[in-house]
Amino acid sequence: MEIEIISFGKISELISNQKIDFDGIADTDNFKLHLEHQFPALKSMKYKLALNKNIVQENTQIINKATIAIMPPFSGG
Amino acid sequence: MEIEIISFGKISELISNQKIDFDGIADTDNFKLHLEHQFPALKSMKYKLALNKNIVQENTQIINKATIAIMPPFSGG
Amino acid sequence: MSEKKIKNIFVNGPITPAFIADSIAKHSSKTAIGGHSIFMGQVRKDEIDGKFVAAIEYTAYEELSLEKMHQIREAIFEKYPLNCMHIYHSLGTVKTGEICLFVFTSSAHRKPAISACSEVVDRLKAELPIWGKEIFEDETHQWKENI
Amino acid sequence: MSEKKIKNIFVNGPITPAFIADSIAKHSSKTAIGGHSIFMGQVRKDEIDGKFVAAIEYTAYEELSLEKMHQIREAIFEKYPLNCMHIYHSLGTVKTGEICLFVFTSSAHRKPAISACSEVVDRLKAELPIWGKEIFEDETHQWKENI
Repeated sequence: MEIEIISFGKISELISNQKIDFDGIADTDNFKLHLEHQFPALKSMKYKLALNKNIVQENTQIINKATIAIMPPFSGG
Repeated sequence: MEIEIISFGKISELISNQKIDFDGIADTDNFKLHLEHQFPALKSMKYKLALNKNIVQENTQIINKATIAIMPPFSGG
Repeated sequence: MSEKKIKNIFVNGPITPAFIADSIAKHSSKTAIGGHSIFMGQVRKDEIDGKFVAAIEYTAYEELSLEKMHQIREAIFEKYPLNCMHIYHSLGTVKTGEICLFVFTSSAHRKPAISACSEVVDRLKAELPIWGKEIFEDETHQWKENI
Repeated sequence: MSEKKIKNIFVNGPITPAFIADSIAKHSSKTAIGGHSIFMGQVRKDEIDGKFVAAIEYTAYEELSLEKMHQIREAIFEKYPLNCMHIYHSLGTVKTGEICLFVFTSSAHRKPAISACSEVVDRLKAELPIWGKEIFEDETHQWKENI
């Protein structure tokens, strides 16, 4: 399964945009576990995910070729 | 007793600016009675007075050489 | 009455976009400001009994207006942490589509500027002795009334 | 999703007073409008641990921002009787004293324009995936957080 990761703001300094290829990541909760395991600094940061340009409000299934954005709190305006 | 009358807005079409000279007008309530007697059309109009640049909120004594403004509802902005 | 000098708010004729831009540009050196709120009144081409408004002609009891505005200004500065407040109102003829009122407030964070701007507009309309005469296209007129 | 076309809101660098003036001037032909409300965000020269902010560098998840903004725009038009709504946000570097956000709403009477403008600013700050990086005078930085 291929997932494209894009990151923004403060988190872009920690995780660069990348394509990852792995199995066993069925949903966004799973993805977060994997991500925080790989980047422990994330655990203490506030962030939201967007799956294919939809902000993730509850655990959502991930399908192949998904794009997942990792977004710290917004600070526009 | 000399009173200077200035009028604004719609009321300026009814009462022109003028100096009047009369006795027996001791206060603003009295002045209104006199005014509405002289200009009966005023009775059906909403207006406020300003005595020497102070908006009249309650009956106020008029002293000689006063300036009284007759002001219909404001419509600035 | 405070000692502060009473500012003039009246301009002859319409308030131009260039004037507003100039006013905005002057604030770029005021680097404590984070938010600006502006209200502009524009003359509407209202239809009344089949006739269209072509312009509004404004007159005011100027001295009393300026004194009232001064009181409002002081009350608003007391109530909100503002960096700046600028107010301009037209006198004379302002055609439909032109701007007759410009209220401009600034503060470090947005909320005081927004609340102050709105409150100034409300109080100005209710408390300043200013009158608008709506001139129709056929040169007849009626006196405007704020709702 | 509505069929309406998604408008761009992003401009590169600061929003200039001349741009704002031009935007205001374009409304003089819209003679049903009686009130305009504007909010402008300006970059503050904040002091943090003895260092001064020199600029904010804005980045955004542009596609998601525009989609969100489109939804907000539709909701606001549904809620208030507006004639116009224009929104611009900077991307890239905006120096202290320069303008990074411009929200402009217009309606026949003042209250809808004022309420809509304020609500758009609140929602935009809370809901649009935009990030500001505060660049200090010594070229270090910190990521801005909206309070």
